[in-house]
Formats: sequence, structure tokens, C-alpha cells
Amino acid sequence: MNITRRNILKLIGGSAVGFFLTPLPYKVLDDSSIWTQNWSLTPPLPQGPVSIKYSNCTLCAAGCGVKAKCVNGIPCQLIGIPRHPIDNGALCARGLAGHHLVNHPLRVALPQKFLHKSPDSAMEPISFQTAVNEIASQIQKSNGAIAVFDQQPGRITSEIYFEFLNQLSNGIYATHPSREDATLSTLHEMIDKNNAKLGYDFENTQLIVSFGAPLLDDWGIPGRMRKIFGKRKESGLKLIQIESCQSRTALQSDVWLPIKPDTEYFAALAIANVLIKENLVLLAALRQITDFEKLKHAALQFTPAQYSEITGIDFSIIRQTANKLAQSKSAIVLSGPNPGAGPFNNETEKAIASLNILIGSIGTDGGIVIRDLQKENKNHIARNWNAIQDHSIEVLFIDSVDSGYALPWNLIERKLQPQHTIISLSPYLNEIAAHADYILPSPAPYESLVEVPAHVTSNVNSFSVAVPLFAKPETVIEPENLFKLITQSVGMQLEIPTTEEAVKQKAEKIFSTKRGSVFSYSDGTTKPVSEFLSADDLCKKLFEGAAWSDKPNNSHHPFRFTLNIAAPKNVPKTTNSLVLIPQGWKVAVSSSSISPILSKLFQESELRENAGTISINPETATRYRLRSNDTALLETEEGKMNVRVKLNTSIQPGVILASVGPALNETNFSDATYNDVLSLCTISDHGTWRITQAKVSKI
Amino acid sequence: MHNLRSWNVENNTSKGLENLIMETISEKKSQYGMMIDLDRCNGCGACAVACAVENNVPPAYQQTNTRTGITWMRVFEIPNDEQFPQSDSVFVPMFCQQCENETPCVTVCPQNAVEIDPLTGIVGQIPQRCLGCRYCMAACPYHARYFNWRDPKWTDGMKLQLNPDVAPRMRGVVEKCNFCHGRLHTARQKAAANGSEKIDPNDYVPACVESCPNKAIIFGDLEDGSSEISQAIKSKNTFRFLSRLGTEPKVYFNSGRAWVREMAEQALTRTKKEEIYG
Amino acid sequence: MDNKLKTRPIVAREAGLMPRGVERTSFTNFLFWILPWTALLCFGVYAIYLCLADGLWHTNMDNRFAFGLWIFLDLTVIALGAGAFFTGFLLYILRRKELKAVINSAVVIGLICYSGAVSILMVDVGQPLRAWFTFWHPNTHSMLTEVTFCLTCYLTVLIIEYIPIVLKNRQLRQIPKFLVFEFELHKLMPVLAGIGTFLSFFHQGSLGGLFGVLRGRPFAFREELGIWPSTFFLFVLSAAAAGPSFVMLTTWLVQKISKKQLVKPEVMQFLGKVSGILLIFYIMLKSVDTLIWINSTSPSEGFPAFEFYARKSFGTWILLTEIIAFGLVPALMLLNKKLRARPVFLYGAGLLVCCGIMLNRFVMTIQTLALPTLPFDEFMSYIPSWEEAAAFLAVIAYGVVLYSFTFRYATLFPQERELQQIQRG
Amino acid sequence: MLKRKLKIALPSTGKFLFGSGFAGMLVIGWFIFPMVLYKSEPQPIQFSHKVHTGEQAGMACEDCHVISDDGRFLGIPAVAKCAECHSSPIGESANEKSLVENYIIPNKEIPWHIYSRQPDNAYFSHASHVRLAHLKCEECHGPIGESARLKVYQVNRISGYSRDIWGENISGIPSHPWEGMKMDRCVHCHEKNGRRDGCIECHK
Repeated sequence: MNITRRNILKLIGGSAVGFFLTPLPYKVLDDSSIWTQNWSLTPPLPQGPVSIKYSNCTLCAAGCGVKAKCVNGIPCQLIGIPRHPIDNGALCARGLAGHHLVNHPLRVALPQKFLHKSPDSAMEPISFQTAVNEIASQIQKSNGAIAVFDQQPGRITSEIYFEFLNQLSNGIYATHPSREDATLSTLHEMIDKNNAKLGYDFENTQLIVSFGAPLLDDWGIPGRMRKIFGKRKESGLKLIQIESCQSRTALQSDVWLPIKPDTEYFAALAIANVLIKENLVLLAALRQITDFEKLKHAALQFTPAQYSEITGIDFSIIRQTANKLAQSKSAIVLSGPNPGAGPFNNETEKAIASLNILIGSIGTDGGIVIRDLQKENKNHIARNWNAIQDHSIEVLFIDSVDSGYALPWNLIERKLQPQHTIISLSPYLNEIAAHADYILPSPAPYESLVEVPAHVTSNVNSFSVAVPLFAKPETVIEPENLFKLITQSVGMQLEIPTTEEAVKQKAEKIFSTKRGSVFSYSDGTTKPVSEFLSADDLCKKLFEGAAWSDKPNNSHHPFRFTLNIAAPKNVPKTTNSLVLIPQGWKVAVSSSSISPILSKLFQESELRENAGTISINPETATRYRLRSNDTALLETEEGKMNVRVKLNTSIQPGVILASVGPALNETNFSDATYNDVLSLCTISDHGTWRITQAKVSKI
Repeated sequence: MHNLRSWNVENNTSKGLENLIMETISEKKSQYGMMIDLDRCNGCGACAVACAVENNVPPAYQQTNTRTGITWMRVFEIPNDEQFPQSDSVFVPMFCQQCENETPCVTVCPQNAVEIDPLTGIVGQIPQRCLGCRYCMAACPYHARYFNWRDPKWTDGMKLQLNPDVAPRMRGVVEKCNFCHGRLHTARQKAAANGSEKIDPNDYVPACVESCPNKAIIFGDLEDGSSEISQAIKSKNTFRFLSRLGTEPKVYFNSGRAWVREMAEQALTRTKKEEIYG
Repeated sequence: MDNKLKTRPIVAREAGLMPRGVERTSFTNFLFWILPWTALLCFGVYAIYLCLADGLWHTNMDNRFAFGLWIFLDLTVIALGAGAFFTGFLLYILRRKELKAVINSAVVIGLICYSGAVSILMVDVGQPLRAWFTFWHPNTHSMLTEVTFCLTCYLTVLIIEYIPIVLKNRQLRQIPKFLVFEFELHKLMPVLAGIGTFLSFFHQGSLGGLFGVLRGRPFAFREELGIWPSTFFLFVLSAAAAGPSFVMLTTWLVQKISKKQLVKPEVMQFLGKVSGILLIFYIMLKSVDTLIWINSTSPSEGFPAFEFYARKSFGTWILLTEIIAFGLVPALMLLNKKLRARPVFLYGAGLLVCCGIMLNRFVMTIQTLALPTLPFDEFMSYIPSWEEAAAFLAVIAYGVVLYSFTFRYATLFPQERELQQIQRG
Repeated sequence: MLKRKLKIALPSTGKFLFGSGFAGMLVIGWFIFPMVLYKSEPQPIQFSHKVHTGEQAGMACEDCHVISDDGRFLGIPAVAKCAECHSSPIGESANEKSLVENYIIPNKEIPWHIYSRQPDNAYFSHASHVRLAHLKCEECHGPIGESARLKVYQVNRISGYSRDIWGENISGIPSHPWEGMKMDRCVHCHEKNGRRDGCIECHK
């Protein structure tokens, strides 16, 4: 048989006919289509039993109840607990994806030491023991202060820091300057009884005058605020927002007073001016104030016209506001830090806080109530960040949790000695941790047992427990164990209870008072504490997922207040230059504290501004020949950076709102770029960075 | 009134599937719909995140932007075009509006990968059938359909945290909101375990509705005259986007603010961000 | 024969493949011509590989511009490739014998356009391996199903039509069975032309319907006539009008590049005349359709039609250009016998017609997608990525390469030999 | 000589080649292709349903393959379920020893290959089919409860799923009513019983 072309063709022809009479082509087609539907480029779904676990969110101090749907015991979805007495079953956008944080791309897997001297600032794995020994020797030979920076005070871990620092001769316990209870703590300083724990009784109030507090943008306990404002039609609650930009809260407020930036102090004095001049100040309140004349002097220093000029608000509107405050059955005046721009200065805080005293809202229903009376004030070395001397800290521990508020590196840097050691306990290589010498990772959220005390702004006492939903990796260390190791290493003894023991003690305390009731997460039932058989029973319930909350405790106490308000020195000059105001969203001011899925808000939609964006009024833009989406150069005395321009008619002309937020994309997860705009801000002596003179120009 | 859908099963007569008798479903149709109170929405983004978590929507790549991202639930902030301080804005969550009539995406799909579910009125997208021609995206006036320009990507740990009730989509296919259909499966399954064909309405609540801290979203069966939603849509402040196209979307919006309702009725004139000539 | 070939030098062997009695440029020249195009083709194939293997994120398309340059390309080349079906229709069905002079060229152009369009479509879809699902689970309501079916069938028809052109090659003709096969195929031609016309009629129309049915895109949406939107018929007519023009234009281009006269001027003028007649009909209908759309269709959907043109880049000029500059003007030029006789006007008009059809397809795709629909939507722009552009150019390069080879080795223009003899004579 | 004879007896070379190509392809397609397409993978341990369901243990399907209260089908039981009876080896077989030593004592799940494993995008509720439609396990899974041995698990090299999804027969025509678990089987049964479901009814 010859191999000819024709023969080969015949063979091929026969094969071709046969081919289509076999299942081969059809089966391959079918299988390949199944393959394209299920290829390995798309991850397989987890297989396994589905279960429900309960815990509490610890991303911020609100500590909302959480129901976790788990597959194979691993949480795959979080949702709030309906009818939860504290948070009303709401979780914020960050909390809804909080279970991703254990797998965050910025997670530090091992203890690391930074080699800052090497050119690329490389990291090197280090064992806990070696790190502890090195840190202990630093502490022993230090001449300066040893400080712990605690962003969420009031936890059991905070107690450990106290104990540790108490044993040192030069320990400093520092807290974040941005505090949601700024007005309450200012009042606390003015009050003669400094053992009172204050809270806002929003549930019964008729009027809230808020100086820039982002009340409806996840301030305090987000679910609580949403519930209160959700029922405003029925309850008659009114909100007056005094803020220089139209924030989400201003949008939802009943009245928005768009004041000029950085004039809140004068706005508060202007209200006091009306209250005093028109005899609207409560007589009873007057008698409680020891230095009323001082306030009167300050408030009457300017004329109505001057106040209008300074604040940019017509005085008649200020008068209306003051009248409403005085006439309202109950009212609260409060301030709140801007998550991006920090707190107000002390004078402003005092002026705002004192309005509450003038209208007599302290200790009344719907005002500022006494949540609890502390037993005694231990002589802790608790210090506000601003009270710390510059260049004094030699060894600084930075606690693992975020306060949820921006933390400019400059703020920390100015307190450090030139030769310093920074130890970050954060489980993430976040923007601050990138400056550390050691990263000794703590457990990530939902990896350890955390107790959840009442929120600082709450009107009732409450308590619940965040039980771990994940197994803790072996390469992390709880702060309590770390500090035990360090104290051993420096030859001290640290006697502190574990969180579990502390929770048991707390449960016993609750059980013994028989106060309040326990809300069970699994079935939504509420059971009075008095019906529990034992403290163990109560404790068990808390571990299973439950929240204890007390009844409102509004005993009225005759307080005396020392306001200590200094009169304003002079009228602030209006300048023609632009002012830069950083703007952020609570908790989402750093890349590490939010799940990558938040890219849906920051990157894949325009709901929240990504880092590196500025928003300006079109009028301002025209003045500087900028257009939407242009790249502009933003310059301040501190430095300059490139930013993307967005136009927004709701922004005050002359104001640049610069977003402080995560730079949510892969490469930027490893760069600490978000802080760039914070590094441009001038940090005032009061520890705030609300206002900076700035320039923009087109590139 | 509508008959309840039920299977009358003749027991023990079956030998093999041939003789198995399942009863024909009577013509009971649900029409799931939604209403969003825009006055309650303050743009917190919880719905968008809850949606992405529920439906295994992957996080963005570095280069992903607002035009290539996948946001089944996307919240827009729409200003009223007044100058500071008269400015006002409204947050509008936009997602598949589940058009009932001449559903634009259903008729165009060349291979039946999109269809209206006959029992629920949900416009279903079957990514396994989709070839990625994107004709449906061109057809959708709400731009509520999203294409997988890339392979979905999660960190290894996050892969174990996927919701087991919703299959992730591969690259090259279109996806969109389906009223959390995975949750309907779960609800039906639960009902079936108790021998019932009828689901408890409380068991079937989409993730955005469940997560909304402001309780701004109402969800339910429009066919059921007693449901909360069929009462709510009767309000005079209720409107739908692009209802003039006649596609009968099943997602309603509500606002007491006149300018918001007027904005929703406007056609193409709101082009402030663009430069218009003539 | 085989042995003979083996012993001859490669250039001579190559010359033996060419049609008898015509002159072709030297092999070296041909190589210089073909190599850059091949390089461009390879570059485009690389871009296509990136899109297929790595994903469509290589393109600049996005969720709003779900279709981009490629769909514009598909619609355009399919419209221009209509010359194949319409010339075939005129020749085989209406018996216009003079068109024999260009039918082969028209078929090759048709094949290039259709195969190019289909291959780009395969890159454009996200899951090409599953594209056959359309045949398995077709949605009969979808215009795209109609397009897919007709396109596939017509591509098959074009391939069958192309085979005899290849088989007529001097060397291949020496194989007797091929000759018989070719002869048999030739008898089939009128049937194929009929089928081709039918299929083309449908898919050109369906491509028009593709956007015309989009109720959600009021800019493109048109009322139905029968079961199709009016764009269905407009697309058929405009493609039929542009096809002969494009055949005429390509023939002219080949004549210029090869520096030879290939077709008698009368044939070209006839093509021009046909194009002109159809175009004037098309322009009339298009104007009527536009008026109906402006006054009835669009307002009834709640969109004042002129607001669609209120954008800087896409103003009313686009409509006027399409209808007057690229429609009425070339139509009148082609219909006037005196003007038609002058090559400047003939080919100039042809060019305008082709530009017109490109503009029309651009408006239907890109402008439709750029326009907002929701009240808070923005007008958007789109610029293709280099991968998209490279793939686009690859189709053109592929066309040039395939056409060049066919021109060199097969008889595309039967009148060429006669005309060259006259020239020499 | 022989050649010549053969030439008369045999068909022409051309026809012969055509025929052999045809036949060769049939052999490849019908017999060799399935062998190449599927890869056999051993189960981690041998398991006899018969021992459990028969007189010896007398268990029902539902004793191990449980539908939970919320309707989820829990599938193959976790090793903890096995441990209820097999905390120590029953009998002396190697399988039994392996079960106890490798899985029960270290409390490790047995990595079974699942014959009926469906793609992630397929949704199937055992609860509605068993509790509402009153289907019996055997109607879809066959008499697996009576099997004394686990059959060889064959995985499709292209699709990655078990041979049992397509069915034993490469032609796709089932030789038993329970063979095959592809979508058309679901559709067939649903249609026959008058259910008019949308795609999302069974896809997730």
C-alpha cells in the first residue's frame, strides 16, 4: 500500500465521519463548558456545616452586638442583633465587614523589627522573647518617659497599662485627643463632683445643638443615634447643626448653620450672649456657677454685628437658636471631633459645654445625665496627649486598637525624644505602625476575648462580651501577656486579672446589684438580673451572647461649676487665602481598620472620598482655574502633595475639604499614603489640626 | 385571593421517577418589590457592603474604578444644584430595578441567561449561561448590570469566608442584584424542612434591607395586598426612576422633598457637571 | 509535476502560481509590501492574546461603555462587506453580467469583513469558549441571536464562494477533481447568491435592530414596523448602498497600488450608480425616520430629542453631517451621469458614502452608550486602549494580507488580462 | 499472487483506508476516550453501606445523612458521627483500623470523594425534594444503601466532576433510571410534574 496524498485524505475522511459518530466531540464540548463555569480562577465555595455565633463588634468603642453566620465555624457574614437595647440592631458599613479584618492584606503575620537604618527600611522577623529583652533594656536605661498610647481607654487592657505605668517612675498614660465625649469630659472638669460619669440622654431630648459632631455619620453608638433620629417625627426632636461644611449630619439636620471655619468658639459665645442679654439663663443654673462674671464678660465682649461678621451667620438666626435652646423642654449642646480633623481647642470646648449649664440641662431628663457614680478616682497617671511635654517620650507603646479617629504622625513625633523606641502592638502594618521599631502583633478583632463596657456617650450603664470568633494564630501576643513578660524582664511584678476573670468579677458585681436586665442575642428575650440564679449563670449568658443594660439612673445632684472661660483676645482676621480642613469617616481613617470590601464605597463608587481627593466649591475652582477631576498641587507651610479635584456646590467657598481615608488598592495597602494630607496640616498647641492655610494650583 | 402554591403528593404509589406525581403549581405568583425612603437614607453605605458580603462580590483591584467596579448596590449622592449654603443633596441607592414589563435585559440576551423568574418576578441573571456579550448592559437604562472585567480575587483567608449560599462569578460574565436570591433558597429550604411550601416573609429579607441602620428600605410581595410594601407604595410621594419608559420597575422610591421627586422626573436636563452648548 | 517544481528556484515556482497573462510585481516587492502588514497583524494577535488569556480589563471598555471600538468595527465592516451580497444579488439574480468583473473581489472583501468581524466578536465576548451556547439555548426574541445565526451561516456561504476563486489558481486547476469541484460549485453560485442575499438581508437588519430595540436607550430606540424596529430596514438599505461603493473604492485602491487598470470604467460607474440610487432612497427614509423619532418616538418616552444633541462633542452637526454631507451630497454626485464619469467625483462620492455608513454605525453604538439615561447620569466619553486599537488594526492588516495573496495568486478581476493586453497593445 | 487474490477479495485501498479510519475513530471515541477522560481516585477508606443498613446495624439513610432544622442537608456525616459507634475498632479489618487511627482519634475529617458533588452554582435542596415532594433517596442516588463496597471514584479530567454526574455510559443514555445527575434530568422531572421554574430556582 502506497502512502499517497489521496490515501491519507481517505483515512482522514473516514476518521472524520467516525469522529462525529462517537460521543467524543459532544462530551468534550460539554465538559469544557462545565470547566469554563467552574474553573480554578474562581475560588470554590467553602463546604461545611453552617452555624450561628454571637459576639460584639470591637472596631470602635460602640461595641455593637453581632450575629455571625459561620461556615465550618468561620464567620462569613455579620449582621446586627434585631431589637438590641443598646445599638438597636444596626451595624455600620465597616462593622458589617469586620470579619474580613483577620485576613486583611496589611496583617502582620509575625513579630517584626524594623531596620530603619537600612536604606529600604526592611523588616526582620524577631522572636517575642528577643524583642521583649531588647525593649526591657531600653526601658531600663531610658532617661525620658515611658508612655503607652491607648486609643480606647476604659477597657481591662487599659487597667494593665495603668498598673504597668504606675510601677515606673516616669510613666505616661496617653489617650487620643479626639474624644466623642469631648463636651462631657469638659463638663467633668468644670464640675465639683468629679466622680460623676455623665451621659447624653438623647432618648428624651427635644433639641440637640451640635457643634460639628457627626451625629448621624456613625458617631457614638451608630444604631442608637439612628433609632433616635428615626423617630424624630413622633418624638419632635430637632437638630441644629453648626458646622462649616454640609456634612451628612448637616444634610439631615433641621437647621444647618453654615458658619465660617474655626469660629465655633465665637458661635458658642454668641449664643451665650443672647442667653445672658435676654435673661434666658436659668436662675438655678446661675447660682451653680462660681465664675459667671467671667463668662458674661467673655460673651458680651463683642456686639451682635461683630458676631455676625465673625461667624458668617446672621445674628437673628443665632438669637433664634438661643431662644429655642432656652425654651425647649430639654436640650443638649454638644461638640464632636471631626474624624479627620481632630477635636476643637479647649476654649471652644469650654464655651460649648458651658451652654449646657446656662440652659440647665445637666442632670435633667433629656439633658446630660449622670450615668453612674464612680467609687473613687484612683490616682492614675492618665494624661491627655496635649498635656505631655514635647520631646519627652523615649519609649512609646502604641495600643493595638484604633480610636476610629485620625492620628497624624506629626502629633506623635513632636512628643518623642530624638532617640526613641516605638513599639506597635497593632496586628496590622498600618500608617502609624510603619513608624515603629518593633511590631509585636496583638490578636486581630474577633480573635480574642474583649469586654465591652458602656459607651462614653451612653446614658445607661451596659456590659457585654466580645467572644472570639476565630482561633488566635500562635504568632500574636495579647497585650497583657506582653506586659507581663516586659515587667518580668525589668524585674517588676504585674498582678492583673485576665479578661476572663475580669468579666467574671463584673458579672458578680452586676448580679449583686440586681439592677437592669439581660438581653439575649440568640432569642431576643430580655430577662431581669434578679431572675438569674447565680452570677455564673449570668456570666455564662454573657459569653453565649447577651447584653446587660441598666435602667437609666438619673439622680439629680446639686453641682457647682467653675467655667473658667477666658475672654477672646481679638477678632480673628478674615484672610483671603484658602483653608484646608481634613475630613474623614469614623474608623475608616486608616487602611488597616477596614475590610478591602469597603472599596465598594471608596473606590468603586463615589459614596466616600478616597485618599488624595479634595473637594472644593465650583466658585473656588474657577478662581484657581481648576476643573473637576484635575490634578492639583496642594501646598501648606508643612509641605505639598498632588490631589485630585472634585467639585461640590455644598462646600463653603474658600474651603478645601481634603479626604482622610484609606487608599484602598493593592499597592497602596503597603504604602502609608493616606497620612499625606494629615502631614500637610498644622498641628496647633491644643493638639488639633482642624484648620490650615493652604494654596492650590493647577498642574 | 391567591391560592397558596402547594404540592399534593400521592404517597407511596411511585416506583421510580416516572410515576412520581407532583402537582401542577397553581398560578400563584409573588411579585417581590422594594421601596426606599430617600429621606431616611443618609448614605452610610451599609447596604452596599452587606450586599457585597452576602453575594460574594470581590473587592476591587488596584486599577478598578467607579466605571469598572462591581457594586450591585451603588449609592449615588445627587445634589440639588443650589449654591452653598442653599445646597441640599439626596442619596439614591441604585440597583437592578427588576423591570416587570418588556424587561430590557431579558429580551436582548441571545442565550436566555437572563429571565424573569415566573414565581417571584425576580429578574434572574444566570452567570453560568452568560457568554459576556454585554448586550444586556447596553440595554439597561439604570446601568445596574456589572461585567467581570477581571477574575474575582480574595485573599486566601477571605476565600474561606465566602457565603456558601451564593456562587462567585467567573471573569467575563455579567452580574447584578437578584434580591438576594440565595436567601430565598434558604427560606424555602427552611420552610420545606417543616413540610411547608410557603415561606415565612421574615425569613426572606435581602441583605441591604436587613442591614440598613435607618430602616429606609422596605421589601415584600407586591401581590400580597396586606404586605407593608403594597401599602407603602400607595403614598403620594412615591415614584420610580424612568417609569416613563414603561418597563414597570418593581423598585420604588419615596421622598417628601419636592425637588427630589422633580429630579427623578427630569430627562437629561441635569447636566450641570457637563458643559452644555447652545 | 512535483519533481519539476522542486528543481526550480523558489521565485520561479512562485511565479508559476500566478494567473496567466497578467503581470505581478516581483517577489521581493511583494514581500516588502506584505511584511509590515504581517507585523501589524502579529502585534494585533498579541493584543488579542492578552485580552483572551488575561481578561477584558485590557480594554478601556467599562460597565457604561459595555461596547466599544470593536462593536463599532464589527458593525462597520459588516456594512461595508455588504458589497459581496449585493453584487452577487445584482449579478446572479438580476443578471447584471458586467458585474462579473468585480464579483470575485467583492466576495473576497466580504469574506475578509465577515471573518474579521466574527473573530473580533470572539475576543469581545467575555467567555468565548461558551459562545456556542447561543446555538444550544437560543433566545428567539433577541436580535443578537438573529445576528449570530445569520452571521455564521453567511460566513459559511462566503467561504464556499471563496473556494472556487482559490481553486481557479493555475496550479490547483491542474488537479482534475478540483476543476470538477470548482465547476460544480460554480453552478451553485446563483443559489448561494440567493441564500447569501437572504441571510445578509436579515443580519444587516438585525444589526440595525440591535440598538433599535433598546427601550432603555431612548436615543437609539425606534418604533416597530412589523416585528422589527425601523433601524432594521435602514441598516439593510444603507448597507446595500454602501457595499457597491466600497467595492468600487477598494477596486480603485487596488488599481492605484498595483498601478494597473483592472476593471473597465463603465463597471465602476455602474457600481456608483447603483450606490447612488440606493443611497437616495436610504436618505429619504432616514430623514423620515429621524423626523418621526424627533417628533413622536423620543418625546413619547419622555426625552426631548434635541437634548440628546446638547453635548459639545455630539451636537446636531453629527446628524446633519450624516444626512447631508455623507448622504445627500454623494447621492446626488453619483446620480448625475456627467459627474459620475469623472473619477474625482465618482471615488470622492464613494468615500463619502463609506464615511457616512461609518458615522452612522458610530452614532448607533458609541453615542448611544455615551448618553445618559437616568436623571443624575453623566455624559461619558471613552477612548480605546492600545490593545483594542491593535486588535482593530489587526483586522485591517489581516484583510490586506488575505486580499494581497488572493490578488496575486488568483483571478480577482477577469477583465485584467484583456485590459492589460489593450494597454500593451 | 497472494496480493492479487487479496485485492480481489478486499475492497479497494481507498475504501479500506476510509473504513479503517472510520472504525479506528469509533474505537477511540467509544472505548479509549472514556478511559483517557476519567481518572480513578481511591477513596480514603472503604465503606460498606450494606453493613450499616443491613441487619447488622439496621440504620436508615436519615440516621447519618441528616437534614437540619433549617433545611440544610448536612451531606456526608462528620467523623464525630462515626465516632459515636466506632470510638474503638469494631472488628479487625484494616479499614476499621485506619478509620479509628487516622481519623477518629485525631478527630480529622475523612476526605471522601463525593460521587454526587455538584458545581457551586447548582443549588439543590434535599429538604424540598424529600419533605415536600416525598422523593426517596434511591430515586436519585440508586440503591447505594445496599452497596457492600464503595465503587471506584472516577473524576473527569476536564470538568473535575465525578463520572456519576454524566452517568456510567459515555453516550449519556442511562442504563438505570437513577444514573446521571445533569441538569437535563432535573429539568425533565420538573417539567413532567408541571413545575414551571425559572433558572434561579436551581442556580445560585
